[in-house]
Amino acid sequence: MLSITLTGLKLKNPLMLAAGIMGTTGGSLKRVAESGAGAVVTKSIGLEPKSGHSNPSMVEVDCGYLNAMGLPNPSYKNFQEEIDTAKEGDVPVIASIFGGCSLDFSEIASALRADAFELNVSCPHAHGYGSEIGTDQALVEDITRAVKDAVKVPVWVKLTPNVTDIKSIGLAAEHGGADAVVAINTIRGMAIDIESGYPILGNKFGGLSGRAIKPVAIKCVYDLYETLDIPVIGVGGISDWRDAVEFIMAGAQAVEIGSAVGNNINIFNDISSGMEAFLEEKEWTLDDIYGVAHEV
Amino acid sequence: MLSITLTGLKLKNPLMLAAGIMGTTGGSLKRVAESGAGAVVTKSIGLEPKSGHSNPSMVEVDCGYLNAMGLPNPSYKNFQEEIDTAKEGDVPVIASIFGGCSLDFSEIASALRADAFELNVSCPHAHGYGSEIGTDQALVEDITRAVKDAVKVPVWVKLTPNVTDIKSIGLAAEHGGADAVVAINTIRGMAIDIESGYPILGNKFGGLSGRAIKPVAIKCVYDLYETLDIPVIGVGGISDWRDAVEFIMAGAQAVEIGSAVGNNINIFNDISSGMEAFLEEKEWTLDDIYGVAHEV
Amino acid sequence: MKPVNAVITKIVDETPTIRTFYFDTSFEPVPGQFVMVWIRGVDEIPMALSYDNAITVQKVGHATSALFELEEGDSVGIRGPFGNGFDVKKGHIVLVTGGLGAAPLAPLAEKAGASGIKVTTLLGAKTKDELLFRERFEAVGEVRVATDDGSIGKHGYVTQLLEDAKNYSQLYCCGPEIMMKKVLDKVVPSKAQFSLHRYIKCGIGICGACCVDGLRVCKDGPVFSGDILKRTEFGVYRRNECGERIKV
Amino acid sequence: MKPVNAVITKIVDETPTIRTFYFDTSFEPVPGQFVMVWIRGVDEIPMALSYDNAITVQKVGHATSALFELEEGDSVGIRGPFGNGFDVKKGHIVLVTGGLGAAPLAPLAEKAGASGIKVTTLLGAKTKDELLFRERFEAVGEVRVATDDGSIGKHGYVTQLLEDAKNYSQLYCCGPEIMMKKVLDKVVPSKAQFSLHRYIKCGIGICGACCVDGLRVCKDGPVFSGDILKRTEFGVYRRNECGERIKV
Ligand SMILES: Cc1cc2nc3c(=O)[nH]c(=O)nc-3n(C[C@H](O)[C@H](O)[C@H](O)COP(=O)(O)OP(=O)(O)OC[C@H]3O[C@@H](n4cnc5c(N)ncnc54)[C@H](O)[C@@H]3O)c2cc1C
Ligand SMILES: Cc1cc2nc3c(=O)[nH]c(=O)nc-3n(C[C@H](O)[C@H](O)[C@H](O)COP(=O)(O)OP(=O)(O)OC[C@H]3O[C@@H](n4cnc5c(N)ncnc54)[C@H](O)[C@@H]3O)c2cc1C
Ligand SMILES: Cc1cc2nc3c(=O)[nH]c(=O)nc-3n(C[C@H](O)[C@H](O)[C@H](O)COP(=O)(O)O)c2cc1C
Ligand SMILES: Cc1cc2nc3c(=O)[nH]c(=O)nc-3n(C[C@H](O)[C@H](O)[C@H](O)COP(=O)(O)O)c2cc1C
Ligand code: FES
Ligand code: FES
Repeated sequence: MLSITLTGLKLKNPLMLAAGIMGTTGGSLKRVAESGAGAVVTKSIGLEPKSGHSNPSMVEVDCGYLNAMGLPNPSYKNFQEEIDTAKEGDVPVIASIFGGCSLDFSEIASALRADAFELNVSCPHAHGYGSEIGTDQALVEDITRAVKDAVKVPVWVKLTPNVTDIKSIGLAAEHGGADAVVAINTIRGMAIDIESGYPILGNKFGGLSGRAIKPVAIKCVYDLYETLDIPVIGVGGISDWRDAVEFIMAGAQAVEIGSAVGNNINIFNDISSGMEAFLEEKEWTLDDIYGVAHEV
Repeated sequence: MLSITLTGLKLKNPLMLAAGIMGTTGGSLKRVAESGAGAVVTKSIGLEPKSGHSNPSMVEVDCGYLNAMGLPNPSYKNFQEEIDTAKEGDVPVIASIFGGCSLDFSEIASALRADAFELNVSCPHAHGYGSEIGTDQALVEDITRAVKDAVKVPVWVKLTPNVTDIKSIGLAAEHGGADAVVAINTIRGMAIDIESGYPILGNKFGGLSGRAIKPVAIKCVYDLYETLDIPVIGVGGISDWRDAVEFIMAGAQAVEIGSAVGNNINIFNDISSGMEAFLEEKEWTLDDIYGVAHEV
Repeated sequence: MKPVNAVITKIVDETPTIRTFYFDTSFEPVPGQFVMVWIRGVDEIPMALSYDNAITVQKVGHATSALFELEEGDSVGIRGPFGNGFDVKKGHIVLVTGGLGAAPLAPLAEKAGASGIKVTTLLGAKTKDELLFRERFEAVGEVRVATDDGSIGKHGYVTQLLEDAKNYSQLYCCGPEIMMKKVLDKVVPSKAQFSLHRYIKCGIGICGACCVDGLRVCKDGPVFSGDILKRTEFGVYRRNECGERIKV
Repeated sequence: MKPVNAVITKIVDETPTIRTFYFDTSFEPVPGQFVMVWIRGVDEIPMALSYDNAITVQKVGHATSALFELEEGDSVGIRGPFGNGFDVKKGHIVLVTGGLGAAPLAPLAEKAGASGIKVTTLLGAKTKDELLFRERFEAVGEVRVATDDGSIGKHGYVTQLLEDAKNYSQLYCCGPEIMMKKVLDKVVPSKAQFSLHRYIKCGIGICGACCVDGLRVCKDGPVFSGDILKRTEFGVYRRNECGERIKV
């Protein structure tokens, strides 16, 4: 009862692994697929191998996490075998990719076989990448179009909330031909060790994820749903089935789950069964609740 | 040992009541002053009496609150007596004011006697006010200059985090002659009631405050400290002395406390004594920790 | 806390203008605590808990009217319980109610009665039909009645029934502010508790909309001791939604 | 959890290249758990807890060198303890250590010894001077030694001491991956536990940097049963900081 078709991909449920979470190795993606996810998104993959920022690269804060991984990845040149292993999990594998310009993006996308691409134009702590380009409408449109031209599979664009107006960036993606947008990536944040005065993260600042950011993500999804014709995929702070339902009501056709996987790798199964029980009790379908917050 | 001079105002400690918290009546401001605050900021006051958005206007979420009060206020024409009562609390009283343009702001500021003004160009849920103007550099500079011309006391500008680049807005305030900036106001957010699909707030969306937003506020303060010559006042998610220390280390000369006052009106005394004990143990002064995260 | 979904299980007409709505959820309140009742799409309003799982509502405006249109099986969102509630004292207590004021006082009467405290109730209403919860008060002690129109009991205000105030260990009062102010003027302030009404926005002690001078009705109250109220604007003025002062 | 400020109370030279740093904080670990040690301004690195309140460190690169420059009274930031730790089995257990591998195994030996379990230790190192925690293991049972250079004990690898593997109820192993792989090939996999090293970034099971196929060393491990490892890339390849495969 939870199956959906998302930008042409058939998913047994609308719950996907978010980019950057256990997503660097085929084995870990496969494990998550086998733990009940409807689809899995890989770590964002770039042109060259990258070791990321120095540690500490992640720290728990009140109700969430700050991370500044710095996009560590083995480069697309070493990544097809990981995707192929991930495919053994028998769910769609979406390749998240990043670059500094549209040429980077299309080079990477043309070289990888995946069920869809998610363009990371939203990582808040990688200099020259991520949200440094995802705040610029023209660049986002340009990059989206370049990847659309390069591949035949669906292209999703992942947006940053660190902008004055996320709707305009969503529209740029839509104009560029995106099949869906994904919202949100992490929110710029920082924590300082009061014993020493040091910023805790090796990169000094990073991105906030986890339960703290859910209300912000819900608002972004709600606004994008009102503005765009293409589907919105929600992500940010989902930790139980209620959160997933809330996102779908806000207008997300599907959701991605990140931080909460750390403490519960079985979260996809848990959320599926929770959602099913809820829908059954209410005698609702997934379609009944999709975007319902806009209709009441 | 906690006393400071902030834009010329003498404060017995750097802990102030944030705008909009128990700030509509002179009696409540006086009570907070008597509970140990170094200064109190009033509710944001506008041209005409305003009843605000309909209820629910505030709801608790994971690690914080969403509110969409809608700037209820009795208008500046009815507010001088409240300020005068607040002054009986024997600490500086800062009038927070809002309007739709620089004329509104200067009309209100000229009519009120207060120890300083805080310009609210950052409320995320009042149409035509707040962050709808606070995202525009030219308007912010213009409004700041108008108020500076109208009054002789210090003028602070309160910034919204809902922008691509808070530093540029901070600079606009500085160019307009601001004596300090205050960061941050609440972050746009939303919550949906999954039992019914209704957005919970009467206004549908609102602003996120409380512990959830602290890492975002710390990052804004850190960035503004690096960019501006005028002092930065930190606000967002402070709930104990450790949080206050973290803000000061990030570069806040003083802090404001909002949401956490609800469950502990004695928080100003609690934080003062916590900070004093900490500084004593470390053999540090307030000045030693001010902005130290930039130096390590 | 987010609103809990409370399904209406029973609706009872108490008087021609007052109804009790029972829910499938018990809020385990201290008598005198209140909840914020969200009639979705309309408004959220404060209501005393008249039972562990019920509110008793008078139709006065748009939100209460919308509530009156709900039926069994419908639901509302409820946040709470909020506030402090009454502080129950031993001995012989007296309850002074005016109109809806009986709603928070009836559970207090029952709790006090159950723990062997002697309870006398002075029950006031506009007219006979509008007397609220008379049987609940009678079940635990003596009840004296006053109506504005004299249709039953004393003709006049319930405050006129209060002559022997000093004989009671504690007085509990809820009703229109003018009535409560009259009571306050008649008693030893420290021996009386009053449940106040103010415009409530957040309900959780943050926004300050409900302040009586520095006191937050939603958090420090709604019940205050008379000696605290003596030093405030109580009975003199209240605030409207904008925070403007309005003469009581 | 944010890093806890841990003040160094004592520094002990264990071998010419290995030092133990004692802190003012006890982390109450299960033997085999690790912490993330933040040398401020330098790096944050994983370290097994060799005592409730101590880590034992070999100087190998920039972070460990920075750690070696710290003195008593200096402090580091510590997150943890993380991971699962060893599962202590009854009977007669054998510990197989190579070099630093003794760090997580010494507390296991002490815990097992204290609860009456028979403990035999096969202790390996490059050379005599680098043997770690010999006395701690000797205090609870028999110790057999091997050194690469033959300066003491058997001349050769510690794996060569392991001939009677099936006589033990459980085997616990920590050391270089090649050594552990050799041990795994010699034993009944389900009767052996291995503590793995992988590049650790988050330490809390989210980023996936430490994965051995689908298994997270930081969260599902660092200790894994041999039968689980049999089905993985363990001993074949590991990942560098970028996630590239590197032959072990
Ligand atoms: C602590 C407390 C307990 C209460 N308990 C009860 C009770 O048990 N039974 C009962 O019938 N009534 C109770 N009330 C009063 C009740 O909240 C109002 O009657 C109700 O809000 C009216 O809503 P309305 O939309 O129908 O009226 P409106 O048309 O909005 O206005 C009618 C009156 O209700 C007042 N009102 C409206 N909204 C609020 C609000 N958010 N907070 C306070 N007053 C408001 C207005 O100021 C006005 O005086 C209580 C009030 C408080 C503060
Ligand atoms: C679970 C676990 C427990 C460990 N326990 C101990 C212990 O008790 N005592 C001890 O001396 N060492 C231990 N190590 C190894 C220790 O973490 C490395 O020696 C240390 O990180 C080296 O840091 P460096 O900056 O000095 O070296 P570098 O110059 O950075 O590199 C030297 C080597 O250390 C590795 N390394 C660097 N950073 C990390 C990292 N974040 N995670 C894993 N490996 C890293 C590199 O891959 C390289 O092989 C443990 C490792 C793990 C995974
Ligand atoms: C450790 C970590 C690494 C991440 N790496 C990526 C990444 O490589 N690409 C990307 O688009 N998003 C990345 N994200 C963002 C997540 O995909 C997600 O948008 C965000 O964490 C919010 O979801 P959550 O609250 O469920 O974690 C990462 C998040 C975390 C916590
Ligand atoms: C109920 C409520 C009302 C507020 N009203 C105002 C306001 O009128 N003017 C303003 O500048 N900020 C207002 N704020 C924002 C706070 O001053 C503060 O910037 C924000 O809540 C973050 O601080 P906190 O996390 O400590 O609450 C309000 C916040 C809350 C929760
Ligand atoms: S209603 Fe907000 S403080 Fe009482
Ligand atoms: S280091 Fe991040 S999952 Fe293990």
